Amino acid sequence: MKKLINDPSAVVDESVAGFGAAHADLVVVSHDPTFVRRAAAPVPGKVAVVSGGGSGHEPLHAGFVGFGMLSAAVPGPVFTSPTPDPIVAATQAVDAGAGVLYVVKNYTGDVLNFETAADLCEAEGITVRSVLVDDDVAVKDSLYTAGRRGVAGTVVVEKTAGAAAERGDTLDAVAEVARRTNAATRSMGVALAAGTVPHAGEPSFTLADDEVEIGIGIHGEPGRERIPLERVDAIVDRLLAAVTDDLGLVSGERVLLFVNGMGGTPLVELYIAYRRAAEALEARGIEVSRSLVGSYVTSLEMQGMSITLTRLDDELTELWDAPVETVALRRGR
Amino acid sequence: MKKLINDPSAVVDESVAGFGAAHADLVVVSHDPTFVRRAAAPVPGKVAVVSGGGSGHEPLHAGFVGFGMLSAAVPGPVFTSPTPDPIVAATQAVDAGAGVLYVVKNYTGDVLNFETAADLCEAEGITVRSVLVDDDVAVKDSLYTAGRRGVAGTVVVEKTAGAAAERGDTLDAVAEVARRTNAATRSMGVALAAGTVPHAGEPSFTLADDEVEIGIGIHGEPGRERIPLERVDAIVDRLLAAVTDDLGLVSGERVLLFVNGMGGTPLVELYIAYRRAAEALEARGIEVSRSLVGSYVTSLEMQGMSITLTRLDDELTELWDAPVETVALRRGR
Amino acid sequence: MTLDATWTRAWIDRTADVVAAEHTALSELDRQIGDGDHGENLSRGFTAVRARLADLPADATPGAALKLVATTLISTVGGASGPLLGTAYLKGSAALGDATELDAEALVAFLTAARDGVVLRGKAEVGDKTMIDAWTPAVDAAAAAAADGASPEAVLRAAADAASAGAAATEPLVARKGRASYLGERAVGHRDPGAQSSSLIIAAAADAADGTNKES
Amino acid sequence: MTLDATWTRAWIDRTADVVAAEHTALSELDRQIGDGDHGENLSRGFTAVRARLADLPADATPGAALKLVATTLISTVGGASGPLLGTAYLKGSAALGDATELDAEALVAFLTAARDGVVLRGKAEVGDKTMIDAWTPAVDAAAAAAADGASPEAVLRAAADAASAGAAATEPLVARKGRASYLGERAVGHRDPGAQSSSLIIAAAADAADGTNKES
Ligand SMILES: Nc1ncnc2c1ncn2[C@@H]1O[C@H](COP(=O)(O)OP(=O)(O)O)[C@@H](O)[C@H]1O
Ligand SMILES: Nc1ncnc2c1ncn2[C@@H]1O[C@H](COP(=O)(O)OP(=O)(O)O)[C@@H](O)[C@H]1O
Ligand SMILES: [Mg+2]
Ligand SMILES: [Mg+2]
Ligand SMILES: [Mg+2]
Ligand SMILES: [Mg+2]
Repeated sequence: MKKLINDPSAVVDESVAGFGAAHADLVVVSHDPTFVRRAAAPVPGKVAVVSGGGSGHEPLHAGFVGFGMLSAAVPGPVFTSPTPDPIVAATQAVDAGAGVLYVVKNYTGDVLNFETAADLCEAEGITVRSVLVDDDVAVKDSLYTAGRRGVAGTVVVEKTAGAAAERGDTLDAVAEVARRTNAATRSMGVALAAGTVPHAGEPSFTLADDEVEIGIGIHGEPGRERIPLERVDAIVDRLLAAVTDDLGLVSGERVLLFVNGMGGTPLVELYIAYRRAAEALEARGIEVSRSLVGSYVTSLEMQGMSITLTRLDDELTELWDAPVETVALRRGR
Repeated sequence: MKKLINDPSAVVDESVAGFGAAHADLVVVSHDPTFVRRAAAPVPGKVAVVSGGGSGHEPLHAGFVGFGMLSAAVPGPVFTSPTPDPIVAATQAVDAGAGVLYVVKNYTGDVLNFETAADLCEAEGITVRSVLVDDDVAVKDSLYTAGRRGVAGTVVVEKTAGAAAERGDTLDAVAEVARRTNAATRSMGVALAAGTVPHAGEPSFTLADDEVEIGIGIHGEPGRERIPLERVDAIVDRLLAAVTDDLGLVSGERVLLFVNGMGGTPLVELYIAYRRAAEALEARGIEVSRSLVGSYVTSLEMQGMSITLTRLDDELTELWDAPVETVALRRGR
Repeated sequence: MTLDATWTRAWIDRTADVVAAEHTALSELDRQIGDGDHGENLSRGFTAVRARLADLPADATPGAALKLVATTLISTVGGASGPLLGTAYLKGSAALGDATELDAEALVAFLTAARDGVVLRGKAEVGDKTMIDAWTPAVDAAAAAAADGASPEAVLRAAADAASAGAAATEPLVARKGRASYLGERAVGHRDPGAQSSSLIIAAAADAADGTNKES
Repeated sequence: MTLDATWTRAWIDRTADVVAAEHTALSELDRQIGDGDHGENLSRGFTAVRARLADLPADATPGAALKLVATTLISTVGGASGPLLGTAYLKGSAALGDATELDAEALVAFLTAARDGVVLRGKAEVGDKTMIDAWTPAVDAAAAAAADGASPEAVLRAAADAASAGAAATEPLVARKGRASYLGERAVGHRDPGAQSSSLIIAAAADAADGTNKES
């Protein structure tokens, strides 16, 4: 394992400390327990939006803390949900009395730890609502499973929910925006090579030189199937078919097209994928009215990408376009 | 070789096409010859700033086209300077009569091709000045070599020169800002693993599992020396020593600290490096007054990073802080 | 015959030892069908448990010691196993009340409450390929042994054997909860890491009882 | 005896062939001490040359054909070798003027002007480990042969042999220009890719002369 780290067990602490030092204009990092909050928080009268989860997905979540998006982010150990304590501390730090929305990726660990934190906060008189993100169509959603995972679509949910909170929506209204965004969002990913969890020391899975893993998650979990390496256009077509089918997109609709890199894939490749995806959607009469291309929800240095579509209406478009001032996403300020 | 591409020889064209489609609000892509210009160009009365070079360093240069930075970017084939034709076409497309500054990374190919383009443009009555970026201290600067290379510091030069152009400076003044920024900027990099040029099909060099290459360039060129893998703090100390010595930084000075990822290294690692660099600088009485952390000048999917310092004065700070609205760097708009 | 606070501490200590010893093996199981951190998660938790246990008054009851395990796991493990195992210890310790001596019935009450706590939080059933596949056979075997008038040591040994068999029996299953559920048929042939660690925890209880009694 | 437009086209054709054949080997040389694209760069250029040459009028002079090579290389190759080789052909073709038949002196004038063009742009000297290390020995050998009254074919063969020896002689050198200069001592032991490709280009001229005369 070759990484630019010191001690595998200090990776998250040192990285978060560096993040705080580099971006002191936008965020404040608290240690023990560790969380990242907006420099200007709590914001009087406004709902706070808090998210978090295992580390290793940077810039998610801390990179989205700031005006118009998250009030706080709670990073756990690499690929492991944070415990309730830092979630509670973050909640207390950003609650302005208008209530707090938790945006939680749908993994058993995240769900349980945020649930416990919510119980503890409610016991202290802070009103908390939770919205689960479960955009990954690679996973069968059924009553008999843990349900779909939350992956790259989390960024879209955090953006629209944060914008709703910023415009002064009530807690229930912000939660509704988050739920509506999640319901309008689907993703699917592919990996060419797995990343290596620092304390594990070897890649989460290994693929042959001519193999790719379709339907990959963001924790090095194996995907849906292994297939021979194809031209990226063919891979994009596969991912897109799964996503558009699940969303039931029809001609005349508008979407946000988000091509997300997994951490080890260069931009030059992501734009090649974007090109095909945009062409294919437009050939089906679906208007790509907003775009995002980059490595926003990563899996350490995994090589691969995911494609996310969000069905846009006027309100979601407005919330997506609203000013945002975070480390990883910034516009209008 | 595993990449998300179609045909190795179509990588740049398809990627630039995707870039143009994804960011039509900010840029316009011209094909045949290929270049990327600001959607709003030429800007009446203002100097235009044009840069370019081999592809594979994304988001450099096209990601920095927009308000307050580049007027146009000219991408060549992967790691190969563009020919004069697209440089001339880009120059013609953005010149508003106030002249055009070329920001050229100091490689023989880039220098010669931009030089030829400048001659052709001057022959058509467009005033062109060129500034070379040569921030890489890994390379000995001497009369008997091609001189130091231009690497990550290019972003800083493009930012300050673009801001100077945006505030209405004359061509000579913009060129002087660029020269001054370059003179105040030094970088050095390290690689853990090389990237693979699409048409080459195998990595540019290979390192053992316990080796790193110090003083790496951004084209898969071998570096200054190979050493056993160390803790990142030790690696940062090496790079920083070379950079601060060359800059002759003394206690009480202010710097921009820029930790740049090479494409395949995750943010979580870059922030660990940033933390050490900031601590070490502050321990020497050098104030880190501005920061940039991310993969801005890459070498395909190379794993590694570079550290860049720019000595800041009030004017360079103001130009660094000035509003910018590009795909990869955006603030204040 | 009963088990006391000394046994409780011995159990917790042995658990910390076995988690440390099996750290890599547990993570490897999790790498096959999950995200490869289960051993790391538990060893982070039990390292903290051991540190905090040192500060516990010498006269603390078994319930108090096990409650400390619960809160420590909840606040240090994270992931799925943190809240689930934490709740197991929390509900189990509550079932023990202030008792200083635990008889066979108390142990059955502990195991039952612990298992119910996991089900309450995680909603898994037997056969879902989770830690429940270790806990539920353990509860059933312990209850049967206690009904037969077995000693506390024998109750724990019965629980441990059943948990171990239960963990092994997860191998042919498709998972319906946790990360392994994403894999569908591809989880078949792999043992569930949480069932394995739970069976190790219950075995440590039985081993501690044997050890305690041998020493005393 | 002289060489004409047929020879010129044969030379360009052979050059395109040899660049295609040596594509990988040239890039491999460049991968050792540069950025691994030299073969790709030249083959992009000469593929374009071949396509454009097809459109050139049959009665074009040698100078016109070689000027087309120059402008095509400049506008398609990029990198360091594009402007340098392009300038070589540009200056060389200018030295030929409107001549339709090239004698030994014309060939020496071509080679000299080509070499001077490269020096003008790239400022390299012999021993800097660049393509100049092929061009300059070629110019010197050609001039010497012409002074001895050699035929055009013999002049080109002398140039080719000297260029080839010059390319080989770059191996022990430290580079002082181009990307290889970044490597310092680490460039020692590797042949300069541009010197190698220039020697192949000059060899193609000699081979074309032999071929043309055998056919006629
Ligand atoms: N809903 C659930 N009910 C019971 N046990 C569960 C449930 N979900 C997961 N588990 C257990 O948790 C174990 C995984 O724990 P761990 O790897 O520490 O957490 P994570 O899955 O968050 O990485 C699984 O092997 C399984 O036994
Ligand atoms: N200043 C120079 N003068 C003469 N030849 C040069 C000079 N710089 C580089 N070269 C030649 O160019 C060759 C490299 O060409 P190429 O790989 O196509 O371009 P790049 O270096 O831009 O990738 C070198 O091997 C060398 O022979
Ligand atoms: Mg986990
Ligand atoms: Mg090159
Ligand atoms: Mg796990
Ligand atoms: Mg080259």
